[in-house]
Order: sequence, then structure tokens, then C-alpha cells
Amino acid sequence: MPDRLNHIGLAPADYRGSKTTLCAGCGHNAISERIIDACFELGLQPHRVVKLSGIGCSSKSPAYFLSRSFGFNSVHGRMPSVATGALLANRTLRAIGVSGDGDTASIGIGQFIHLMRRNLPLVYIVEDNGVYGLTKGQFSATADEGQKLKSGVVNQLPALDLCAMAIESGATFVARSFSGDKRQLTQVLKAALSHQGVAMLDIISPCVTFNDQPESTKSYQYVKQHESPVHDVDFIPYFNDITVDYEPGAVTDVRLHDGSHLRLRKLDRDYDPTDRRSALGLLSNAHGGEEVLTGVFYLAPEKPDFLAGLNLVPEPLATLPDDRVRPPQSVLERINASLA
Amino acid sequence: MPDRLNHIGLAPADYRGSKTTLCAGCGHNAISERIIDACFELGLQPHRVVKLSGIGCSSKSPAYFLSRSFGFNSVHGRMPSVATGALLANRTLRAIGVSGDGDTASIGIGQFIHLMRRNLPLVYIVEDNGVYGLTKGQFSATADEGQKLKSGVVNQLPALDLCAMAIESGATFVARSFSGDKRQLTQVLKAALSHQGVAMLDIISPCVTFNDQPESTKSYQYVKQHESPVHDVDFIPYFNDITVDYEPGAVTDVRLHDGSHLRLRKLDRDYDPTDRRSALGLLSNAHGGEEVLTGVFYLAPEKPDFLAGLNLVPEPLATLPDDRVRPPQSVLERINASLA
Amino acid sequence: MATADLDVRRGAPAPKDRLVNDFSLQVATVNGSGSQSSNLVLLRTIFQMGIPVSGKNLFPSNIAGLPTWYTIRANKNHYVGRKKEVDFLVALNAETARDDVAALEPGAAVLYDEPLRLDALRSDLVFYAVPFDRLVAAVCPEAKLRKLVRNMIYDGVLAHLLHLDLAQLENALRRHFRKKPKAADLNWAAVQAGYEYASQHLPKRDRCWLEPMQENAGKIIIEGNAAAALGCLFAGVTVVGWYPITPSSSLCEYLISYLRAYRLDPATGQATYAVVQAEDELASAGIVLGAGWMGARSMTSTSGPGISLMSEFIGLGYYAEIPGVFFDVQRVGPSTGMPTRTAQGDVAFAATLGHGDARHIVLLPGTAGECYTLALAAFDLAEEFQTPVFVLSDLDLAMNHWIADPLPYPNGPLRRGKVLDAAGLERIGEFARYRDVDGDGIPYRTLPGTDHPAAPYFTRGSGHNDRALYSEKPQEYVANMDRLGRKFDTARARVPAPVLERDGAGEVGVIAFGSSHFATLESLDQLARQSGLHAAYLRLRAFPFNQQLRDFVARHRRVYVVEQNRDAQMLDLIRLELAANPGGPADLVSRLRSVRHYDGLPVDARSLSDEILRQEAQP
Amino acid sequence: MATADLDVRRGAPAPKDRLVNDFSLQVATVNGSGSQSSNLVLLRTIFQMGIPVSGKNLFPSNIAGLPTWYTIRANKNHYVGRKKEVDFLVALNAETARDDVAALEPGAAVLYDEPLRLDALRSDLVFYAVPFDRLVAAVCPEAKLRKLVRNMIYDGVLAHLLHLDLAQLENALRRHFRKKPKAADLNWAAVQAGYEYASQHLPKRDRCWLEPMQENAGKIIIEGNAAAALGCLFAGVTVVGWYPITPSSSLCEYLISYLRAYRLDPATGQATYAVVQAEDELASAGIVLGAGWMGARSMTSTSGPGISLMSEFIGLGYYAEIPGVFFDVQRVGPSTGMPTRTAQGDVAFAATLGHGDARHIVLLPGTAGECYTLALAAFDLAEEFQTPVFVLSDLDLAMNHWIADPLPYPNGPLRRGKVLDAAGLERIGEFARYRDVDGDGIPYRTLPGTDHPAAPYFTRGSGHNDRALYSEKPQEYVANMDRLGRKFDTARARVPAPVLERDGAGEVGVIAFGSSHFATLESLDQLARQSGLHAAYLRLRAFPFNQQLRDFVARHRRVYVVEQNRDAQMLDLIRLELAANPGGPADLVSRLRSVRHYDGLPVDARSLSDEILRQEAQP
Ligand SMILES: Cc1ncc(C[n+]2csc(CCOP(=O)(O)OP(=O)(O)O)c2C)c(N)n1
Ligand SMILES: Cc1ncc(C[n+]2csc(CCOP(=O)(O)OP(=O)(O)O)c2C)c(N)n1
Ligand code: SF4
Ligand code: SF4
Ligand SMILES: [Mg+2]
Ligand SMILES: [Mg+2]
Repeated sequence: MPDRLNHIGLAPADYRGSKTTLCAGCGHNAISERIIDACFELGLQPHRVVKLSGIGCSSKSPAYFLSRSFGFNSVHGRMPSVATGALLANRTLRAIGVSGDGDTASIGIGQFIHLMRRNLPLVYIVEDNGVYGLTKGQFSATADEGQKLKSGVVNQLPALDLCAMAIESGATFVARSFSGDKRQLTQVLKAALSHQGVAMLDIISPCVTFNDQPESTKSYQYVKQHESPVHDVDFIPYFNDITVDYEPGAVTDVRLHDGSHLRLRKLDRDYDPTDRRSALGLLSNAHGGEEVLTGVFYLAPEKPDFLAGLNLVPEPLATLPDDRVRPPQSVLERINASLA
Repeated sequence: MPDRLNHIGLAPADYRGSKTTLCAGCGHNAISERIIDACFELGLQPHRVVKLSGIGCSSKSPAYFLSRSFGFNSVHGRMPSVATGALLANRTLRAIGVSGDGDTASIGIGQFIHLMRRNLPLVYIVEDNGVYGLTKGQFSATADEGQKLKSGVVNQLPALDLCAMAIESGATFVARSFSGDKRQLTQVLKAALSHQGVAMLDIISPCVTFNDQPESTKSYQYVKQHESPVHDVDFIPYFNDITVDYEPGAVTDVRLHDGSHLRLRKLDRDYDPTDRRSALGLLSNAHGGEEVLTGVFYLAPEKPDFLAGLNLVPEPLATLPDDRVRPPQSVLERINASLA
Repeated sequence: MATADLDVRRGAPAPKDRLVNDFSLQVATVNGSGSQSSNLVLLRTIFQMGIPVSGKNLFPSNIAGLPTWYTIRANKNHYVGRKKEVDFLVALNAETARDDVAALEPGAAVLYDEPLRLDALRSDLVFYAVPFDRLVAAVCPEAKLRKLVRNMIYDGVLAHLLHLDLAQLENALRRHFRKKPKAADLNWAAVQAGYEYASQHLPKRDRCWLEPMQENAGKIIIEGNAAAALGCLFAGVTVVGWYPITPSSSLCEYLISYLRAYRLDPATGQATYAVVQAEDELASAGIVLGAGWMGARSMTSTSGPGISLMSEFIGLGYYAEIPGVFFDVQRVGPSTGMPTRTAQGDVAFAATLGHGDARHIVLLPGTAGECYTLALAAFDLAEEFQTPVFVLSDLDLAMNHWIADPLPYPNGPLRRGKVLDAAGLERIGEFARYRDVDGDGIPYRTLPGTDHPAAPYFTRGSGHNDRALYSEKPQEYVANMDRLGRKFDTARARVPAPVLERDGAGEVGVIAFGSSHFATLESLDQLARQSGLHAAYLRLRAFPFNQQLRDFVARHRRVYVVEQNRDAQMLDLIRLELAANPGGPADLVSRLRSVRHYDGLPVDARSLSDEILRQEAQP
Repeated sequence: MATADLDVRRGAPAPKDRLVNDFSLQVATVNGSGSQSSNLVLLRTIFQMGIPVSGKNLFPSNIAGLPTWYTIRANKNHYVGRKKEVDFLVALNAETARDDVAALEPGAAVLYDEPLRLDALRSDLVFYAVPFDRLVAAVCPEAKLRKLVRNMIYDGVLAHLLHLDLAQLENALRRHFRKKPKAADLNWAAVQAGYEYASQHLPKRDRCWLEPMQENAGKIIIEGNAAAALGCLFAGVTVVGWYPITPSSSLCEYLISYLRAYRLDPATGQATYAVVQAEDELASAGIVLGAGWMGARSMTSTSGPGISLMSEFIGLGYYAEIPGVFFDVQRVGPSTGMPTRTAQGDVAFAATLGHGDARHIVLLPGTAGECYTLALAAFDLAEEFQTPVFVLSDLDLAMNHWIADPLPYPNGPLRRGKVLDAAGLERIGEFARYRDVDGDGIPYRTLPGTDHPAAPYFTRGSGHNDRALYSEKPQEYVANMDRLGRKFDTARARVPAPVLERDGAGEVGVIAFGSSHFATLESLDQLARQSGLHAAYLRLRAFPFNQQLRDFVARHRRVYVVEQNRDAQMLDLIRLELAANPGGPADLVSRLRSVRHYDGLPVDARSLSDEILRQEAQP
């Protein structure tokens, strides 16, 4: 059966990447799938897209989608500046940045805020699991207050709300979704990819390996009981992807692999995301609560993006011909004369 | 006439520092004076106070108050971590951190947010002038959108609201004041110095030398007209300190040295600062407006501070005797046995 | 190694062909598939049999699903460095099995999961097929748990084949699962199943043999990071700021668990320490400096990327003269390098870290035991010299298990340096923070909070005079810089001295440090035994260097500097040392030769010997 | 300098005692008091009189109120480096006046503000009192503006005393205030008032004399940072990420104004460049790398603290092979060091920046003209070698005014390196991002957006094979590292070669670089004239070094390496170069000697000569 084709004649396979090396059941893999779907459905030209990331399990994922696009796996927490340089050099490309909650909210919160403030036309995805996956399970700054590590360390600090932070800092598209919500996530991604300005997507993406609630007595913990007390997590069981599907305005309970529950609430259909003040109010009401609110919280489609503000020539700066970037000899002569 | 003494028998002079090397009329000098007043009035023991700062004109100012306290002028934008280490080492001291808007909102926003989130018992003062004073007048991230530099560069980015950021991040005492408002500033400083947790004070502190509105035709600009076009600002005129005094609930117009005006509004006496949500709402209403709202926006006196959460012994960790920090030989023997 | 005659299809080799307590065994598996317990139990069993042994985990930068190899080397001569050749392969990873088998030397043995059908690949190896799935199903009725215990089967098979002491094996296993008795029972059943299967179906045909020895009496087995953490514990560390990064994370994680166990006030349960997981490495470094300034024993641990980020703060620490201990557990390359591979690549960077002129004390543990003792020394040196001190470990040392002597209890009080309290200030009269009172370049300091009018001072970088007042005066600047230079010179005699590990015939010397130690020892024996080359061996333990290094070079005609980086960084530091301090033979610098290993794997003796012999053959 | 006989109270010295076009004048004043215009007008007047001259601003890390000194040196022999002795002092700062006067050599002249009454301090100097307040009041009725023009009075006084060409002075002044004619008039009135006062009341008694020459025909006068900015402009820079820091800020600020003037599309007014003031130096470095990766000519400028913060990113740039130009305008010490003092302290740090093994191309401009030409070269080299390139300037070179030849227009197209577009990919068939196709270690690259199926690749640090696929294979890692080493070796012959500035008698050689150049030239003349020592002089312009350096050392018995840091960083790099590449005389390394200057002031010839002579007197 031949693949269905999109309006530029490409098949879903043309948007795939290399085989994932993340854990089975990791939310990040589901997000990669949705990015593939969204790009396919929008009919983006893969070579007109660039992928950038920091460091972490999440930041590895650009290797697992769009292998026909260029990618840059840079340094921990500082991808926003790399993306800024890249887009300045070639404003004609669409850029997707993938980060983790450690990469963004801990080491990277400074660059995150300045990225939002600049409103750089970048789809910025935080694959948010509340932990440092790649370094084996320490807390990130989005971990819930009171959460407990295997070692017994309890997180006593409040979680940073990246959506509120983004709006405060000047972002023009701010949304939250869940890795397993195929329908909503694909929609949000498509909207973000069509937004002219920074689009910040905080995507809850459970880490099946480290984000476990020790008090839970279910599945994953059950396996854990029988595992050996080596310093690192030794055995990583195989999990299937979690999926949910629910309506705007509704609430759904997701059971995670560790047996804990996540309660998601979707914004109503009639929610107006263009009012900054009410978006912030909504988030400050939800902050620290039991439910995770999902949807597009804020949208300022008219605000000119950073590149627009620079009044650049339309062509990529990177490849302007010599005579457009080197002033003629007469200019130098004039300058020399003024200094003589 | 002998100086009046406070309740621990010290005179105001005992709280002074070395002679300032900042420009005459700089708001930062007025803030130093208020810190001296507040510490004197509270009767703090100077040797029980430490002063920390980053880099900038503002960050120099700890040398100009409390010379009987230890001070640490560290690196640009990263004073919060130094203060964290210092307070972990000796929780019995009171710490005052002084930063600038460049030091805090530009290079330092990451450490700022994590400091607020940790609720470290530090009085964190931002001497906020919207520019980098010490490096001669570039924009900081609190500069107003649309502001123009001498070179003609226009600030196209929205200003970060440090008060809103602080509340979002978890701060437990958040206020804004004006360097020239002697009465309010002293009060706020005293309250902050008495708060057990992080106290973030965003103090508007005009830079007489670089924060000039080119369209203004008054005083400072007038001088500028007659100055030579050297690359740097060459001549720095002498200005007197600006002072204001107005009532809660009232509005006042301050004329700055460059001839521009600053409109300040003081919170009503009956404003309730303990409600996080309304504090954020208030700030999001004020954001980008014409007025600068002053007062204590938010206060969460009950929230335990970072040091409390660590369950430390009451004495300074720095000077615990050997036998309290080195476990006895029997412990090592037990450990060795467990590894044998 | 006369392997050619071995008939791999027949019975066990004759005693003379056996590799008794002298072979390496590799388990090839998939990351996250849970073989770590089986491997550690195996390692510990051999350890408990009194045989020198080491275990090295070669793992990918990944949580689950990529190939990983665990190598156990048993060696009666205490050669516990990496050995390139694998004598016994346990092949459980379908993805790499063909390559793994292809890489073996003739005569090696392969234990494999039956469905992989590896025996068809080569005819010069000994193959043992084991039906893992069938065996595990029999012992573990609960399907869910099978994957967890499946790997324990090969411990049982190996018990039979290698002649493991079954009692020790059970002991090691129960010890491993001491907090989960049910898991212990289940795993032991799997071991037994493997053992039984092997006894019935797998007649011994390979050459690898274990026989009990008495070499480990009183010894411990420990990872370098755990030992370093214990060093910090017993050094009385009070403030820790850290940020996770492989391969350093486990240092702080071990430390946290030790602190929680042993550093709570018995009466109140309150902590005599504070640990902060910082938001990044800039912040960890700031925490270390803030705490050190305040008078605490403070530290962090990180790896190369973190050291890069700490450059500004550590440079400030040098100038502002603030103590602090910085563990750098080295790994390969930049952030997206090979973070789970080992290297000694930060030697030069650490020695002079920071813009402008700077020189740092760098300690170089060569054994797990030294991860402990040099951690202790680092805190003393940091406070005595009021300066950041590096301890350079690496992934091999830090994350692998090593046999060590029991860790010695430190003697004498903590050496906290020249700190003046109020009484001290009274005594000395005038206090000038940066004055060289004693001629050793080390000034006196006071701690914030000291209740004395002369105590407070204002801390900045280098723009100050000896009374810590702001100054841009040229002479005051030079005087301060020269004093800092003097202070560093004072350190030469006070840092851990190099160890003359072997004396040689005078012609050839070898210099090594850090985790190259065991491979170097083995290489020296190889060179002596196989080529009659009797080389001396000096093991460096610290920068700055002292006279012993110079003398060692002067005593030899050719001196090989062994290190695990591309750019011969230690060699360069030695060259500069010899060139900067002339005296003795004029050609000292030109006696130095370089032996480098930088492929991400721990260095092995054979590579060293080959390279030294290659260079010896040249003029 | 026979000054002893000078009768400081009598009339003008005899012609033979005069210092004609050979003296230094210092204006001591207070920061922010507005003397910069008077000083620049003075400098320009002397320049326009055809006399070689330089101006150095010694300012504090402060905006207003602290002491500052401006030194103008006029020298017929083109000695425009710093001279320690001041021949003529303009003393306007009450706070430092006593010290300033005390430091003068006998016979020097002092022009001072009358109320300071400095003439009572010493009897062996020539004093001129000037009533500044009275004079300025007369020409400037508006009290508010008096402070602004007050300093112009000393230009008038000096015009009389030093024999400045009045027409040139007026020309220079009007040129300076060209955009503010009213201010020009007012200032010119102040000059005239000073001139008149001096003519009437101050008979010439000192020895400093100016006479017109023809040395500056066709020359320009420029700060190093402005020249560097012009280099970037004509190199076709397109993306700039920067963060303010003294003394580098003015580089980007000049660049911004040039870009705004000359790089807008004439038709649309749209910019062919993008400049971002980043939030810090980590971000600037990230912007440079992101843009370089995308194919833009990108750069940043910073100083030491910024370089420290960029360590991780620049290290990544080396491994990921991304072009980018990094200007490091060096200053003294850490953040709270002496940020407004000059140094060459980042040489070693830049050469190997980053954890792990790394080697960077470092360019070393020695003149303002070279700040321009080496900026041009840096962009070509960065793209040709696909690597971060440093340009190391310093405060002295960057922020002071220097005479230079007119800046030459670059010839030939931009050299953008091995970039393959879609057509190129078609042509070559197989594309492997990190393959050494040409044997020079430099691979080919494609730019994001290239519309060809073979174009895209995934960029990471070092953990990849030659097709840019993730790999942890030891051999692939080593192969890549070795190729990077080869690439660096290729650079030896392609970076700007050292310049043999002087040939000598063969015995003694001097090596210098950067802003030490002019002092070194002068010192060579001093040594020859005063001590008969005819030394050769090789000026380095880049790291890595090449054969010329080695040959130079081989041709001399003793080679002095001049540099402005404490730790002899360049000497160390040279030692390592000579030691690592043996061949030629065995004792090359031991021929090197060190001449260091690190007090924060620009190096001066006398200090160099004295130090060389001191060492020459030693065995
Ligand atoms: C400078 C630096 N510090 C630390 C690390 C180690 N490190 C790698 S990934 C990671 C955390 C990743 O967490 P997150 O961004 O949440 O990603 P996840 O793995 O959870 O998807 C850390 C600390 C690094 N690579 N670089
Ligand atoms: C790492 C680093 N980058 C840059 C600088 C240069 N620098 C010194 S002060 C300053 C800005 C200060 O601005 P702000 O904090 O607003 O203080 P202000 O001078 O306005 O009071 C900068 C960029 C530095 N010292 N260190
Ligand atoms: S460790 Fe967690 S975040 Fe990382 S790949 Fe596995 S499930 Fe995903
Ligand atoms: S430059 Fe501005 S901020 Fe700095 S001291 Fe002067 S007035 Fe204050
Ligand atoms: Mg995460
Ligand atoms: Mg400011």
C-alpha cells in the first residue's frame, strides 16, 4: 500500500528520522511522531526546516524526525542563542527547537526568557517530564513541589510555570499539551508552525524510567521492587506509548506507567487566547493545583517578530553575494579621508 | 553635635561606607543612603551583615555603605549563587545583595529566577536605571520599549517586569520603589531586612549620565548640545539628588535630570499584598503603562525559607568544630567493612 | 599464548594451556536490560575468592536500548587495567554479537543466547549455547519479572564453567540484594538453573579458569566516585553545590547518601552540611566560592563542560583567593562528544583555567584509594592556600569498581589555613588581607561575621592593594601578582609528591598519572619480561611539580609521558616546568617523549608497550 | 638628557637643550570632567603638523570623579609607544597633583590651575600657572557651560608654549566640533583666551618644542577598535552578537555605526546585516555559532571575562567545525580586576580554549592598521578552516589613537571555504561532512536550506563518524581527532606569517607581538644606540606558528620574548612549539628568555631595554 501523499507530493516517510534511541514508552517519542505528522500535514519542505536542540534525552530527539532537514544538537541550556544566530543568518527557513525541562527551566531559563522577549520566529518545544532523564532522574525546575527522588531527596521548591514565564517575557504563542494527546498536540504543532513569532509549547512528556512516584504500588514500581540496588537504574522495562483523546472543556485522567495519575483539563472552545492579562490570570489560578490545564493560552499574532524589527533584506544574509556585503572601494576611500 | 545613637548604641556614621565614586546625582547613591538609614534605624550589628554584588555602577555601591560589614563584589550577573553559598555557610548573618538591571535582567535573569524560587533569605536590591551605566549606556532588559540610544539604536523589545518575574518564580517579598523616595524606600528596606525569605526590591534609580531622552530639550540635553562628539561621553555634569515624598494611593510626577518625567503611583494603604494572584494581576495591568506603581506588591511571610527547608544545625556550618563535621573512626571502619 | 593447538571442539585444555586467574570476560548486552546486577555479583564473587579483579562498564550515552559491554578482568598479578583481548565473551546483544565474535582472538570462548546461533560464525572459538528464555521461564513463573532475572542465568553458567566458588557466589548475590530478600531468592534460583544446565550440557572446553587466592584479605572494592565522596565526608565538607553530569553525578549522589547517613546531629537530627542541586555549573561554582569566602569547606563536582562554564568564577577564585574544591571527572569531548567515554583531556585547561594569568593546584588521583586521600588533601590545600583546588578524576577511575586498601582514617585535625578570629586580630595588631606576612605568599584572612573592627574587608578580584582597598596603582598590582606567584611556588612542596613506583635500569623512564596507573604497571612488566626493557616509573600526583620530577627526568635518557588525550597536555606542562626552571642537563626537555591514548576507552598495557617499543626502535 | 644645567627660572633653553618633536605631555584630570575634546584636538593638531604622535588615555573604571591621565607623545622617530617619563605635565586634578608633580624628572614643565599652587612643591621644574576660572568666565558668559569649555584653555596655552600651528589647531578644533558649530565657536574662544594669556604672561622656559614635519602625509589617525570594525565591515560580516564590556564595546559600537551608514540596501533601505546585543556572552557566542553554522560571516567582540564565559561554546565550535570570529580585546584580571588597564593576558587561554583537546587559530594585530587587515583575514580563515578564530587586541591598541597608513581595500573575493551547494553535491557524488577529501584535514560542508537530498547532516560535537552520524567507535573517534590535528597543521602556512621587523647582528633576537610593537622598535634603537646591542626583531602575527619562528630562534643565541602578562604565556607557546617539533639545534628551547610587563600600563621601551640589558649581563 503506497503511503498517502501531502500537497507537495511527499509521504509521511519523507518526514521521518533515524530510529529512536530513547526508552520505549518515553513521551518524547510520541512528540517526535506528532512533529512528523504536523510537518507532513502542513506540507513543509523538509529542506526548508532546521532543527535545533540543547542536551538531554529530549534534545536528542531531533535526530528522530525529519532526517531530510539539517539539525544541530548544541550545548546544554543555550540552544536559544544558537537558534537566534541561525535565523538571523537565514530568515527564510522554519526552525524547530527541542528542549527539555532541565535544559530550559534549570540551566536554560535565562536564554529562554530572552528568546521569548525577542519573539524570535522559532517553534520552541519543551518536552517536559520534571526530571533530568539523560543524567538519570534528578529534579528539574518544573518538578512538583513535594516530589520525592529514589534517594529520598524531596523537592522543596515550587515548580516554574514555563507558560506563565513565557507570557511574562513577551512570547506571542504559548500552549501546553500532553505527549499522548495525538489530536491536540498535532493541532497545536501545526498552529505553532504557522505562527510568525516565537511559539512556546510546554508538552508534558512523562519519563517512564525516572519519573516514578515511590508511593505508588503499581506496574513500574512493582518491577522496581524486584530490581537490584545498583547505583544506577539498571533494568528499563518496555512500555507502550500512552495516548489520550478528550474534548475541549473536558477533564481526563491519564494513568502513567508508574501507576500515578495525571489529570488534564482542556481549555474551552470559546476561550479567547488573545488577552494577555486573562491568560496570566488563568495560569496563576491553575498554578500548583491538581490539574494540568492544556491548550493554547496566549496568542498575539500581530506582534512583529524579532527579524521583522531588524528590517533585513529578504534574502538569507548567509549567502548574500560579495558585492552586497562588502561596500565599494569608494566608501573606504571616503572613510580614510575622514580619518586623515 | 554628637550623632544620635540607635538602640544598640551606634551612630549613623557607623553604618557609612567609603566615599562614593559614582556620578553626582546618581540614584544609586541615594539608595546607599537609605540602606544606611534602614540599618541604623533597625539597629543591625554591622558585623552581622554581609554585602554582595555583581558588576556595574550599582554593584560597586556596597563599598559605599556599611564599611564595617564584609563585602564581596563578585562577577557579572551571578551574585545570587555567591550569596547562596555564603548563606549556606553561615545562616546566622543578614545578607544584602545589590545588583543592577543589566546585572539582573540581562546576564543575570537565570540566577535571579532560581534565587527567587529558592526563597533564600537575602535582601536583593535591583538599582534599576534601564541601562548599563558602567559600560556607558547600552540598553538593559528593563529598558522601555521604544527608548532610543544616543547612537540612534531604538529598543524594540518589551521591558521585563522584575517584580512580576519574582512573584512568578516564588519570591516571598516583592516591592518597587524610587531612589528618591526617602520615606518609602527606607520603610521598604526596613521591612525587607526584617523579612525571613527572599526580599526583591526593584528600585527605580535614574542614571543621570546615560539614561537621557534625546527628544528632551532640558537641562542635561542642553549641556549635551555643547559637548564634543567623542565616542564616549566625556563631560559628566554635576547634579543634585532627586527627592520625592508622596502619600499612599497618590500619584506624583518626578522630573529627571534629563528633563523627562517619571510618574509614580503608590499603592493604597489598604492594598492586601498577601494574595499572589491579585499581585500578579495588578502588575499585569500596569505592565507597559505610563505610570510606575510603587509599594510592596507581594508578601508571603509564612513560607519557610530555603535554609529552613535544609534542616540545618543552628550554628554557622563554616565554623563547626572538627568533631562535628568529621565522623568518628568507627564510621569509616563500618564503611570499609561494608565494602570488603 | 599458544592457542593455535587448542582444539576447540574437544574437551578441556591441558593445565599448561589454561588461563588460571588471568583472563578477561566480557558481557555484551543492551543498555537498560538489567545485566548490571549479574555483573556486579560476578565481580564480587571473584573478589571474595581472593583473586585480583576489576570491572569496567563500557556504556553508551543512552538510557535504554543501545549496546553496552561489561568487562571483568581477573588477574593474579594485579593487572587490573583494561586488556584489549577478550578471552571469554557472554554474547547477549543480537545487534553487536557478530562484531563481538569477529573481534575475538582464536581460542576464546563464547557463551551465547541459543537463538543467536553464533556458533556458525567461526570455527576457532569455543561456543556454549544457553537457552536463556527456557531456563528463566522455569524458575520465574511471573512473566513480568523474567527479564529482570534472566541475566542471572549466565552467572550460574559461568559458575560452572569458570569454577566459581558457589558459596561465595550465593553470598555475593544475597549481599547484593540484601534489602530485597524475595528478589534475592528469585535471582539465586536463576543462578542455580544456569549452573545446573551448564553442568549437564556444557562440558568445559575453554581455557579460562578461576582458582581461589588470598590476595584480597582486608581489601575493599569500590568505585572512584564513592571513594572521593568518602574523602569529602571525612574532610568535613559542609557546603556542596552541584549540577548533574556524567560521569561526575555519582560522586555527589554518593556524597549525599553518606551525608544523610553520617552527618546529622545525633541529638537533633539536624544536618551539619548543606547540599544544593544548582541550576547549572556557573551557579555551582558561585555557591562554592560564596561558601568558601564565608569560611566553609565547599566543593562541587562536574565534568569538562561544567569546568568550561566555571572558568570565570574559578578565575575569580584565584585572584580573590577563595578556597574551594572542584572535582573534574573527565570525559571525552564537548557536550555532544562521547560523554560516557573516558579521557584525561582537561589537564592543561584546569592547570591555568581562566582568562588572564592564573595557576591552579591540580591533584591527580591514580587509584580509587587516592580518590579518597586526595579528596582529603584537596580540602586542606584549598584552605591553606586560599585558592580553588582541582581534583582530576576520570570516568574509568570514577565509575568502575576497583580493589583498594581499606580507606585510612585521616590523622590530625582539619588544616584550615591562616584564619584570624577576633582574638587573633587582637594579637597581631594590624591586619592586611593580602599582605605576605610570612614570606610564603599566603596572606591571612578573616571570616565574615567576625566581631572585631579590623576584621571586615571588601573582596574583589585583582584590583586591590594589600589592605584589600580598591587600587589601580601599577606597583600595587605587580606586587600582588608576584605574591600570588610566590604562593603558587610555596605549593610545590606541599602538594602530594610524585610516587616513584618502580626504579629502572637508568636508561628509560616512564611518567604517568591518574587512571593510566594500572596499565602502566602492567606495561612495565611486559616491557621487562618480553623485551628486557627495565624502565623506571614516576607517578605524578599533583600540579605544580617539584624537584622530584626534574630529578627523575635527569636520571633517564628517554622519558615517556603516558596520558589519555590527543594533545599531550601533561607532557607540555612538564616541558614548560623543565624549561622554566633551568639547571642540570641542558637537554632535559628533549628527553621527553609522548605516549598518548585517546580513543575513549581506558588505556591498556599492550598499547603502551607497543608504542614505547616503537619509539625505542627509533633513533 | 643633560637636564642638570637647566635653569628652570630663567628664559628658554638653548636650542641644543630643546626636546624638539621628542617629548611626552600628560594631562592629569578627573574622569568625566570633559578634557577628552581638548586632548583629541591637541593630538590632531600635532598630527596635522606632520609630526609622529600618539595619544593614550589612562582612565579609571568609573564614569566620573576619579583621576585620569591622558598622555600625548610626539616623536620625530616614530616612537609612539608609551614613554615612562613625562616632560610636560598639565596638572588639573587637585587630588593627584602632588603625586603627579613629585613623579617628574628634574627639568620637566608643569602647567597648572593657579589655585593649586604647585610651584611651591619643587624648585627643579618649570611651572606655569594659569587662572582657568578667570579666563573661562571671560569667554563664556553662560555659567552652566563653563566646565565644558574650561579645558580648551590649556590647548591655547600649549599652543603658545609648544609652538603649535594655530591654523592647524583651529582646523582640528572645528573638525572635532563639525556637527556643533556653536560649540566650536565657544571652544575656539577658549583656546584664544588661553593663547593670549600665555603670550602675555608665560614666557617660554621649558624644553618642549614642536616643529612642523612631513611625516604624516597620506596617513590616518585611528583607534584600533575603529580599525577592527572597518575590517569587519569590509570582510562582509553579516551577523554580530555582542555584549558590552570595556575595552571591547567600542569595536561593536563603531561597527554598528559603520553598518548603519554603509550596509543598507540602496534601493530599499534594508539591512544586509543583523546585530544583536545579547543578554550575555554565552548568548553572543551561541549567536556566532548558530549563524556560522547557517553559513553567515559572524562575529562577536568581548574581553577576558566574556572569553571565559564562551569557553564551552567555542570548544564546541572547534569540534563541530563551525566558523566564527571572536575578538578578544584584552584587559587586566578578572571582572573585578582593573578593567580599564591593558594586558596581553589571554594568549594561552585563547590558544587552547575549552575542555578536552582543542587548538584555535589566534591572530595578533600589532598596529591599528593590522586591527583592520587581520580582521579581514580572520573571517577568511574562519570560513576556510571552519573553526572559531580569535583576534587578540588589547586596551592600548583598541582604545587609543594611532597613526596608520590608509586602510587598503581588500583584493580578491571573500574566501568562503569549502561549501558545497546543490550543484556541487551533484558534481562530487558522495558527500561526507567530516571526510578529509583533500588531505588537508579540511572537510566540505553544506549549508542548511540546500535543496539536495545529500545535503542535510546532523551537527554535534565530537561523537560522530565522517558522515556526521552518531558514533562512539574508538577508531572513528581517533580518526576524527587526528584529522582535526591535521587541519590545524594546515593552518600554519595559511595564517599571517611573522614579520622580520629588524635584522640584527646574529647574537640576540627579540620576539614580540601585539601592542608591544612600538615599544619594542624603540627599545631596539635604544639598545643599539646606547649599548651597541644590535638585536633582530621578529613580530608574531598568529598562532599556530610556522617554520620562520623556528628559524629565527635558530639564528640567534639568545632570544627575548616580550609580552604583557605575568606568566610568560607566549614564551610558553613558543617553547612548546620548539619542543614538539624537534630538529635543528638541540638547545633551541633554552635560548629563549622572557621579558614581561604586567602592571596594567602599556609597556614602554625603557623598561624593555633595561630588562634585556639586565639579562644580557647575566651568564
Ligand atoms: C554544561 C552541561 N552540564 C550538564 C550536562 C549533563 N546533562 C546532560 S542532559 C542533562 C539534563 C537533561 O534534562 P532535560 O533537559 O529535562 O532532558 P530529558 O533528558 O529529561 O529529556 C544534563 C544535566 C551537560 N551535558 N552539559
Ligand atoms: C562577564 C562580563 N561581561 C560584561 C562585563 C561588562 N560590564 C560591566 S558592568 C556591565 C553592565 C552593568 O549594568 P547594570 O547592572 O544595569 O549596572 P549600572 O551600571 O547600570 O548600575 C557590564 C556589561 C563584565 N564586567 N563581565
Ligand atoms: S530516561 Fe526518561 S526521558 Fe530519557 S528516554 Fe528514557 S523515558 Fe525518555
Ligand atoms: S553612569 Fe549612571 S549609573 Fe553609573 S554612576 Fe553615573 S549616573 Fe550612576
Ligand atoms: Mg526532563
Ligand atoms: Mg543599570
